Amino acid sequence: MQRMVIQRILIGFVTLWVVSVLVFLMTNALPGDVAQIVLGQSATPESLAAYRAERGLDQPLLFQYFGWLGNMLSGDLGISKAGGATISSLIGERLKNTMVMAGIVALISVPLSVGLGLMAAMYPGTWIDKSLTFGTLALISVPEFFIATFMVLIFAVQLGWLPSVARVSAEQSYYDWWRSMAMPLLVLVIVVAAQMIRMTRAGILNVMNSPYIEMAILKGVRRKRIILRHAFFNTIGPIVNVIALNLAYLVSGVVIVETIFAYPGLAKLMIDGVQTRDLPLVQACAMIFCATYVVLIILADVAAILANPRLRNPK
Amino acid sequence: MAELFEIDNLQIQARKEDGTPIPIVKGVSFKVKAGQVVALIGESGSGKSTISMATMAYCRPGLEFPGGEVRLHGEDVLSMDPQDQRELRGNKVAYLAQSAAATFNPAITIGEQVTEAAVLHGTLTQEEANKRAVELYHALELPDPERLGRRYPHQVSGGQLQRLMAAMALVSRPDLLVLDEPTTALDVTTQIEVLKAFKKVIQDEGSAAIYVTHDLAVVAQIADHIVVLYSGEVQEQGPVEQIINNPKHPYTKRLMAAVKPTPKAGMGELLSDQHDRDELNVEVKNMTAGYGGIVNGKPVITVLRDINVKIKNSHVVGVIGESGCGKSTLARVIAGLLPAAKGDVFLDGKKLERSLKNRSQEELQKIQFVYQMADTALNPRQVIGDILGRPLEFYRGIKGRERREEVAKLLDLVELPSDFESRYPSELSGGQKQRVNMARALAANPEIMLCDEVTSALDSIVSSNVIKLLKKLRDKTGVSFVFISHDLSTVGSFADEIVVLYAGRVVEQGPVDEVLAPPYHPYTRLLISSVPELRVGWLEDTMKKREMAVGIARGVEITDTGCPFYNRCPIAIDGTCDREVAPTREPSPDHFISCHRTMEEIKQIEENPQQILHGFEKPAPDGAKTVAT
Amino acid sequence: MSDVTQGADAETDQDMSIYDELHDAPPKKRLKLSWTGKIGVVIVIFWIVIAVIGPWVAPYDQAAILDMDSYLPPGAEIDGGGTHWLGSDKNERDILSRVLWGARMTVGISVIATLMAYLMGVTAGIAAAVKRGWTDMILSRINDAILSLPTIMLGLLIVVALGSSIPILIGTAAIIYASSVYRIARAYGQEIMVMDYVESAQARGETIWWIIFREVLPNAAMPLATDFGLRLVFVVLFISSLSFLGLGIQPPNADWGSMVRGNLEAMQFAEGWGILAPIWPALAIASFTIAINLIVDDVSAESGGDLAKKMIS
Amino acid sequence: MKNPKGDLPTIENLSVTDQQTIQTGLKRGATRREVMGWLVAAGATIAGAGSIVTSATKVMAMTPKKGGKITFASDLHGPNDTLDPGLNTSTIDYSRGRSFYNSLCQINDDLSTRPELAEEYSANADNTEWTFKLRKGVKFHDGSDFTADDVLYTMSRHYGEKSTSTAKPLVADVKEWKKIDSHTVKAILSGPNSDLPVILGTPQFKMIKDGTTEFQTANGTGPFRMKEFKPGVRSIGERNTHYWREGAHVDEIEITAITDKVARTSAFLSGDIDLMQALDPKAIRKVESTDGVGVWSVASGAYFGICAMTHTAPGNNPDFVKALQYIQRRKKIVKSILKGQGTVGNDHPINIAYGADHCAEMVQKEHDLDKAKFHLKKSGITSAELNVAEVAPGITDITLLMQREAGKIGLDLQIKKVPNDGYWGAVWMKTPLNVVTWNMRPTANVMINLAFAPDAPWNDTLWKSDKLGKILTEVRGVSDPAKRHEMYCEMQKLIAEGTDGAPGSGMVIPAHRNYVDGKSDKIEGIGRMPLGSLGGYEWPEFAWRTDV
Repeated sequence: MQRMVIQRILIGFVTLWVVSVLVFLMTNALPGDVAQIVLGQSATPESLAAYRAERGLDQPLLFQYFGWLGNMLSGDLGISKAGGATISSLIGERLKNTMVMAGIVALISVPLSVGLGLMAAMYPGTWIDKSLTFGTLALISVPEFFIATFMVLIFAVQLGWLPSVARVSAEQSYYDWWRSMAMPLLVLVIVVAAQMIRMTRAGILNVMNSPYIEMAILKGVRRKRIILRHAFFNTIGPIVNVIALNLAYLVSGVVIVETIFAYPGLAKLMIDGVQTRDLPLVQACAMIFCATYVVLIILADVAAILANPRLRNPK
Repeated sequence: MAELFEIDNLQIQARKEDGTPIPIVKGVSFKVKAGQVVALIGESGSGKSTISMATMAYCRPGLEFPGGEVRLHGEDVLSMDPQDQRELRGNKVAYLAQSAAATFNPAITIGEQVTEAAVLHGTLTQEEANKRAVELYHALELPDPERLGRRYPHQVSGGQLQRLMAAMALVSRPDLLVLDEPTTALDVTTQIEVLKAFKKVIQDEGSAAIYVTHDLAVVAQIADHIVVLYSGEVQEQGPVEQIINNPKHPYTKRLMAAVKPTPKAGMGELLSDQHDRDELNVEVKNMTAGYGGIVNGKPVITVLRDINVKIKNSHVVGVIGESGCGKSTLARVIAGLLPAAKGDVFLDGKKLERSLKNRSQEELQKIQFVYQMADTALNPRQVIGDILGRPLEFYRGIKGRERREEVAKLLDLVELPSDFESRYPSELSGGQKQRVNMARALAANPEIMLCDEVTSALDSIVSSNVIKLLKKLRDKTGVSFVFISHDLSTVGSFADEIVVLYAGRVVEQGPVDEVLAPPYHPYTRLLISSVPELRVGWLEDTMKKREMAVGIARGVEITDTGCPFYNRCPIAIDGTCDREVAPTREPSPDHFISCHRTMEEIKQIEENPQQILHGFEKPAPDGAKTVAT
Repeated sequence: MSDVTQGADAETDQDMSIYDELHDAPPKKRLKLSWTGKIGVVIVIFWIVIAVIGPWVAPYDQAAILDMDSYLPPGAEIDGGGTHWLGSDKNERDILSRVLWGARMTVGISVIATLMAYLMGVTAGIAAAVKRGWTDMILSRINDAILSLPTIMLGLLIVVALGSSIPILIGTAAIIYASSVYRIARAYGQEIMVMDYVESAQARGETIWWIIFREVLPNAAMPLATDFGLRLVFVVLFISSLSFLGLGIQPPNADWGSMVRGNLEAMQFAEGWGILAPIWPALAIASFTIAINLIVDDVSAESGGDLAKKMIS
Repeated sequence: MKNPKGDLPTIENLSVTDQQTIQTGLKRGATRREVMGWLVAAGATIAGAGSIVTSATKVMAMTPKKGGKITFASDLHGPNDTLDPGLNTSTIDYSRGRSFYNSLCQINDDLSTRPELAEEYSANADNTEWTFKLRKGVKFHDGSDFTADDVLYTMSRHYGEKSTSTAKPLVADVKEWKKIDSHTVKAILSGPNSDLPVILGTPQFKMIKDGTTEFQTANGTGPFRMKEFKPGVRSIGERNTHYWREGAHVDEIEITAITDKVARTSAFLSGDIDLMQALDPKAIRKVESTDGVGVWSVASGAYFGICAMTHTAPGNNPDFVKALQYIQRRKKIVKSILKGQGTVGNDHPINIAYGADHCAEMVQKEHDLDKAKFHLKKSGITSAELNVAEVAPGITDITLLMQREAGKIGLDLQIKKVPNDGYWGAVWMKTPLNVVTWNMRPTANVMINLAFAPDAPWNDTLWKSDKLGKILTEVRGVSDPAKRHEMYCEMQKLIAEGTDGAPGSGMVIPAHRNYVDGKSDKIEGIGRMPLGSLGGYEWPEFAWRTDV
């Protein structure tokens, strides 16, 4: 098992490297460069040249890349080509924000969706199951910016219960903080849970046609126990994997929610980075996303191993 | 008073797409008295398993009970409300499924699964249940009963799981025990061990039982009353002696005919002498093979050690041994599916490349492999026509109409109607699939066919048919066969030579009549006496034999030094057998036995078995006790 | 059956011939749709038909700017005569017409993109499973890299780099989703590769292509088809989220995603039932994707599939 | 220039009706320019009109209250937000800069200037030398005094190779900045420029401390001290208690951005923010019908343009350009795309917002498909591709409308929508047909100089008209209003139509847009300076809350 985990970690590093190359190549393929984007319409050839010199953009690409790689390895994320602020300072707080949001959403949605998924599996065909299946289906079937905006218009503009933007700051009171976070959290929980509920249900129902389930029935075990004890334990692997992927999404993919609720998170920063052609910034974000993904997947694998006696304690 | 259990005109049916019913069980009735073991016997598809589940008012999805009653203590369980039915299952009526490996939940400890039913139904507290489980482990002669409960299913052997199933069924002292083909999937030696255990506990517990199987010989050992089923109808039923000794119904006779005879010299009809062309077809020279890459000349996991086998043209070589002894591996090495680590394979005197990637197409064509499981060997997405047509096209470039004709010929050769050409494997029965499986090999018109356990997954009747077919093919085509099986009598019935493998080594090999006649290698002896005979009380008798006692009690241990059979051998010489590799003796030409005992010694022992030394006294190999010889 | 007259029990053989080997195989199962599944099929077919004939049944051109006021409520009269059955959008265009035209864009693009994703993903995945070793290693790492990055980021990078045009969008979506297809295809490939019939094909000396296309693929087809449906849904949503960043289908072409995005403001600005402007395309998307899912649910229920286990991504 | 003082008519001595028109006009958000337009039309002099309006505004003004916090949301921000005035390019930085820094001169709503850090400034006779007397006792946030050195340092950053300043060309004609004494600075110009003070009022010329190179914090003289600054997130300023004049009214000012239009509007409607930049014209109805919030609309010279590059096909064909000009449904654009928040354009940049320099007598081009067809036929062009990015709200809609009209005259105009980011670098001034938007510039001269002068780096269409260049430099020296007006008129004609022989600039300018922003009713004191959002980003110092 250790061997397996270590192997995964090594593979993870390879993946990280591939990502860095990939992102580097892509960002360089983008039209226009930092200077042009930042100076925008009012850029003059001179000012562009000066800007590039100032930010070291006039050096050859490979040079830039390896420079970046070197710093990266020595833990230095470098300087934003756009703003000139250190990237760590740009990322620092946003990383925290992102993690906080992802964390809370996970804490709510994971138990919720696994619970509901199990419930749906427990009473298949009943109205609970039907409504859950259809509800989740409906939710994953509309663009999330639609859901988000819709809720803003209802809860913020029409009813005025909640603030429409998540402007969080240190001096806020807990109450205010929760109020301003309420809506983005809600939207994300909905979006993420829908997926996980479906997967949990599917996973459970898949093992339901295996002989040991029939055996349990023939032993007179209650359906509830069959699901929770016999089926669930054999489904943990895939379910955990789904959860991991959804968490990865929460860290890296929530740009729409962050934009709509003006929540200062990583995903939006990354998009800004791309739009300002801020190579080091994009690279840094990409690395973080990739790392999160890798770590989560490894955790998922470990969890799957632990849940599976065959792997946990071989003969 | 009412019978303990009674099935009265039970009917079970499935439905077609359009809803028209397909009857599966057509009005079956029989009784089970307290403490009685009733056997349901019939081939697969006869509805016996379906009936066995009906005893718990359960039927697989898609089936339904249109009529009839299933009465326990005079009360119809079919009409009970689900709640009560649930209370019944695993409590009053307990079920043992065919494949324990599949029916044990891999994620839950054995202990919990065994005790679950009793605890859930509130018949026992967890503690009591655990105690009782341990008692049962003892009764079932399971190793290390105290700690067994804490282990997981994958950590114990197949035979043990099968017995654990019994424990699981018995833990809540059911009134009725339902055993669904509990020994079919097992090796002969394991089968006996399990049978013995079952019989014992059933007697001790005094609970009634329904024993479902297709093998009369097994039934004879355990049942009091037999119900013969064919396609959902009772053909004949009666006390075991009556059915065994004078079967009335032709179908019962047929079942009798399918029972395997005790392997003995001259059992098979040797056709080799008819077309005796003695040139070698395939030869395997001191070959060693295994898995997990090769480390300094030998594989990480060595499965076969310097094997030598000669296969003459249009001869049949039977390879037998318990599962895990490497008999399949041998075939795979010949076929090139598994490159040997050492040694070589010769085809018509020409040395073959070890890996099939490097073998010429014509070499591939000459050696054909027939897989054990027709289900996995036939591509479910191809119709029979294509499955058989492809080799024709690939090797012999036969296309179009000609191809269809060839396919028809092949189907005819394996006694299948030619309209099967357009069917998918899933639409065929097990036996039919196996025939197609062989037809595909024939399509290549090979020189040699390697048949890996082709009958072991089949019913006695079906498999006896398949054997007949094989004999016929051998005569018609003159193809040579390597026939791999764990069942000595099947092999004995039509092999020319026999190779007995044990733990990856050849312990005995030679012409069939030599091998099946004294002097035996102790292991061959064990195999021979493990084949159930169709007579009541056989089980008890064999178990009295001491070599059985030892042979059954212990399992295979793969050893690097000494004779691998040492730990199960009743006549082993401590200090010698466990240390030195056994010498190969040649009692008669081409007949080899590798044993430390001289042929004379073995002959003596055969004459009066009581001379067998330390049958039981013999401790586990470690505490070696020197014995005068 | 047997007409052999030799063998130990010849005579029994003859009079037994009435007792044929019983057919123990389960009755062949055909895919049977539940009523929800049937509804799904109907809706999907409907949209596909619209995708083909949309432009001809649409009352107006997708780009036709018909009058002076945006976000007219459903049923509003057009100055030049005629009616906005679903109201008008921000550019005073007829929403009904644009939804009908949009079907071609949305359905068409997502279907083509998904097909391409499958072409790439399946070939690579199966190849990796069959070839193993370095091929597998390299393909898998690149694949991991793509998977580990948020789809929206990749989409942004590619589309911005190459400019947003329909072919580019299709290509982008295809590449991104090929990576998840690859995972599944590879998983199934590995599973099927160990099957005896594949081995026997290898033993026969078949080429790798025969093994991929004749032995492995047909068996992975059913579960992959199921996944295809879901993938299609993801692609639709992906493209609409690209249009959130203004990189989706470009005007005047109508596509449901960008229609939702473009008219989102109506829920805020518009008066009366004009606020429904973004709802119509949203409904179109939902109906299409839900319909597909309904079918998928049935199919995967049928193929019993360990699909869910592999369909992680 | 200093405001001409003297005995002038004020609002009191106007007819009641006029008063009402003016005042309601002002309330409705008409600009001084519009109102002055009417007055000028009514025969008043520019100066006179100016003072009338000023007095009118005074009448309406209320006395500010102190305290409270204002939250402002712009439409764009990102990691490239900066506190370096010299690098300011995005509008959020202009507002930020205005709250932390000061300029030498401050631009009035009528584009005249008043003293800020320079308490007095004057030019020599031919406008070739400007002298600035700096205010004494002004302190930077770090406590140090504001002196001539700071001015020289600040200005030095707009010169030379290394300068990344985008405002460089604006002050290119200043040869030298001379320190006379600790509080006097002189600018020596290469040619006459009467507009220097106005230019110095623009955001890039905010005064920073001598020697500042790090801009992680803002050390200015402005009404607010920087409390927090997170690029792409927000900045918070607290009132500078030692400000050199009356200073900020609110205690705290938060400047952030909500990039998503709908989200920003929602936040504004639900009162989460007090001021919002860039209100979508479509939202006006909604905003006006919502209690507590209002529209703040300032007419300006900012314009949308479709650029047909003159050095290549199809733009090098004057008839093609004319065709494009004639298919513009200018009134519809203003009415239904801008929802009335704009003015029709006449294919040149100088609209009424530039006051006297606007050529009112020039004929207004109308939507005329026959003429368009004629010119298109003449040009022989049947299809073209127009690159569009939503660089200003509504521009895509305008091009879509244009596409429809083009269809009617048999021109197949494909619209290629490209992303905003990278547009200025990759598309603008590169592809044959593209779009542009210009904010209003402080003077007509600067505007034309930036975008149309033959040597202008940002000449949208690479149009070279030496004639225009000549007039442009000449006019700087001219002080006679009539002559000056005539010269500007000629330039405007050149740009729009060209003269016989010499083609026009290739620009199609269908409309000028107002700055339309959102303002909570609780906020007062927002100016009307037309150079940018919310009164040319001047609001931070003057806005105040009514509810404290």
